[in-house]
Amino acid sequence: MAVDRKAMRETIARRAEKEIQSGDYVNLGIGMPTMVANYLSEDKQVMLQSENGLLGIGPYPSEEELDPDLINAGKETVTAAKGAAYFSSAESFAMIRGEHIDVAILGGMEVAENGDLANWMIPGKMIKGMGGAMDLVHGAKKVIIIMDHVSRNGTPKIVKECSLPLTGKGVVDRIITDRAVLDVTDKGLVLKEILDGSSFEEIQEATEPELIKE
Amino acid sequence: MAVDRKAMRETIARRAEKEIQSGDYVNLGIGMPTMVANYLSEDKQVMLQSENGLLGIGPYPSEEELDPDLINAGKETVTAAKGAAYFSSAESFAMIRGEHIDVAILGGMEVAENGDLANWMIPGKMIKGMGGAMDLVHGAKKVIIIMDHVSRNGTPKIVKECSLPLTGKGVVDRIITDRAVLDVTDKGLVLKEILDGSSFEEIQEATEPELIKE
Amino acid sequence: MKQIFSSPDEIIEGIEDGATILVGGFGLCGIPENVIQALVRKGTKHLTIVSNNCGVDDWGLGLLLEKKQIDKIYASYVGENKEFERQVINGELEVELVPQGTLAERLRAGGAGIPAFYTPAGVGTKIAEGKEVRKFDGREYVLEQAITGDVSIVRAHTGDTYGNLIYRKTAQNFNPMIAAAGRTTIAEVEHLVEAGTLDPHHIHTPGIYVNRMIEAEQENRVERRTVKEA
Amino acid sequence: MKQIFSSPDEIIEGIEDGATILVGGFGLCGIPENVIQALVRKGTKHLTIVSNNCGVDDWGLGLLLEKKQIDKIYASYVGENKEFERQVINGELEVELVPQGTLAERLRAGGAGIPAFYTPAGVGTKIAEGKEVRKFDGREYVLEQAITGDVSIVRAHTGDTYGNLIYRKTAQNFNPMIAAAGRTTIAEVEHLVEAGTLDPHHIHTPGIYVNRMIEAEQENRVERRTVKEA
Repeated sequence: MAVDRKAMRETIARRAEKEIQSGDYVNLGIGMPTMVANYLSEDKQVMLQSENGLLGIGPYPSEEELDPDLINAGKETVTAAKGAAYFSSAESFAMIRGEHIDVAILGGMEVAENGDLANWMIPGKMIKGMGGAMDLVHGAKKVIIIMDHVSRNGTPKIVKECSLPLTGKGVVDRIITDRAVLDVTDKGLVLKEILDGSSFEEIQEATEPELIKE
Repeated sequence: MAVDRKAMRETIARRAEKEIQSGDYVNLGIGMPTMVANYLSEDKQVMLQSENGLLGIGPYPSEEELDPDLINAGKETVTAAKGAAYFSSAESFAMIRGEHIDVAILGGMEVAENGDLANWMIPGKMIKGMGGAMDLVHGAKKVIIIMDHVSRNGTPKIVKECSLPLTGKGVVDRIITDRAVLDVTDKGLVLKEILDGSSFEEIQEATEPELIKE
Repeated sequence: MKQIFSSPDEIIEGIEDGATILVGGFGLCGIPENVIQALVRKGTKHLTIVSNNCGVDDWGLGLLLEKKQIDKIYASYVGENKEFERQVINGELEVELVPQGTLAERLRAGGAGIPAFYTPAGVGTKIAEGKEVRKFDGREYVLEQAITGDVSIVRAHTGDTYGNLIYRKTAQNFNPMIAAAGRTTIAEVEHLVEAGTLDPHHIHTPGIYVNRMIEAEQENRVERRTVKEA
Repeated sequence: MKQIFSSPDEIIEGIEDGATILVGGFGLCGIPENVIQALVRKGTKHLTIVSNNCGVDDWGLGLLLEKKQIDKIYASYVGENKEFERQVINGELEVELVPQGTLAERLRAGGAGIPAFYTPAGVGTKIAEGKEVRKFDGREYVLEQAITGDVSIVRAHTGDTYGNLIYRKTAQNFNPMIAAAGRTTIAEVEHLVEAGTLDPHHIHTPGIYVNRMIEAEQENRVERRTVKEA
């Protein structure tokens, strides 16, 4: 059975959108997290931050609006939303590090049951750099990781201990996958929601650490 | 003989003005140092910095120009010069601490032969605070202290060791008094100029540490 | 949208006795005068105040002093105020003097999630006593820690309904750092406008730092009136 | 008045082989493209470059890479560039990856006379290896040091003859911190105007940080052209 990856990503993005409250300041990571913006309810007043120096990311521009001086942290051309502000990258990370961002939604390679996150390098593969991820995971009030529940070869990405180099230690609050929503707590990983109709046991099967029933 | 204090201050301010080159960024302390601006040659292009957050202090305002939102570090109403910029006090002291100010001209209570400066408190008297002085003495590329050569009761203010609490250790480059110009060097205090027609010996008499002839 | 208040007495709701309050302004320039007066009216006590100065005897933070609402103050210069002197001498008021650049940077650090930094200011003086001094590249620096507050009160010239602030001339001073360093930030603005009307290039304090806003008329007192000779 | 140049080849005079150069921009946005090209033409070698990214294969700092003029680079993300990868694998290029916020803050510290500061970013990761880790209020932070350079090269939208700079939209990015962190700062501006014509409230980089200026037309390439579906 071919997995419909596009549908999986949409499931994750739609579920992640629910983490955002009206009035929140939100940073969406590069890649799948950027998609969450497409599903943002119009009832919510949300300001998206871009770590290069913009508070208030708007939609992608039309051909006429396209401006090389206006990009997001993924280097995509964007527009500025109503009430936006431009500033330097130092101010941008002051904002992040100073815990002014309510929610950061980032991608993940591995998350450990204690909240450790690995999402920036695979030894042996070319290092591209961590960008702003190491700052974001310590700065945002709530750090949500969205990723596939298991890797392409079926091994768990939610693990007892990360095997990949860490982005941050004990930084993840919540994990949203195509199959489930899990919270990192002092007692361990709590399975909050099942998104694909599986049983608790089936989710446990695909997850390395022992899960706690909500 | 009554000392003409006004003339003394003018002598000092006029001599201090010569320390400023065209193109310099200059911070003038509160009190007598502020007077130096009155003697600035029009041939020099100089930007005066005010540590509350202004680069480019202009002259005092007319009655019509007077603006409560535009003051200098001494809290006097001022104007902004051509090409001025406003910024926060954090930016202002980044500019100072980061050694971007060419010359700071400050008042002094005592200067020691090693360049120690005391100019902010007298034990037993009410403490008013150091304001920006402790930042300025470490930040400016050249720190010039202007003061009377001796105290009102005739004791030297240029001393072997400061008796008053320090503003900064080894921070003074040059001292300009009503009587002389002295440089702090690795070898000791060098008498560079005599301003009042005294002999070397007469200046030495009024100065605690041993002076070196230029 | 931010919480917009019309009464300074309501905007200070929740500020408890014993709170640490960071207050913008330099001398009497750019101070949130209406919110300060609301605190005076309410009589909130045992305050710790962080502000570059402490007003004058009959204006600004001097009004809080007069009613003995302040237990401790962090400032760089407090020489404008007779009541201040009296309370310090009588041991009614504790004062911690901080070099002005260090105060600005400690507040910036507080808002920016930097717990501590090194600075040359104060090395070899009373200010460095009891603090770590460390050499970098052969030069000595003192370790200074961030300052944060329960509440920040700032004053801006223009604010929009998303909390974006623009300061006017040197009334900017400590306000931007203080806006970022408080857990709750109250902005008193001279002009409140709709979000979307300000140029995003001109904003000094992005709205993310601001929680509550009030539009209020300013008396804008001048501390040292100096004019050129006619 | 600042030194105003008309030729990018002349404005880079004095930049020696082995220099440390700080370069503004984020991706290809807000990069001083004409001054970079002058360095390529001159062939200055053994450079240490500090910049958030390293251009793409045929533009920006990628042009310096192509001619093997860079020995070492400090950056937060370098994934856009095949030649970069090749040189790192062959040991021709040394790279030090710095978290983006830490890079921005280390550069700010460099310009602001702060030799070092503590940050949470990187604690418990490779980035903190060999660095001091210290607790403040029960939380761990890593000590990071300031970055300064022999030369800074920035790009602004408008500059005046006193060196005041205004950036446009997100082309601001790392430029203000880099302008302050170099011993000599070169500003490439799209529009040069007379001093006195800019509003003092709108200036992002006060002229004190700038030494040399040039007005130059920008190609302004787009790295990731994304438009909404019609």
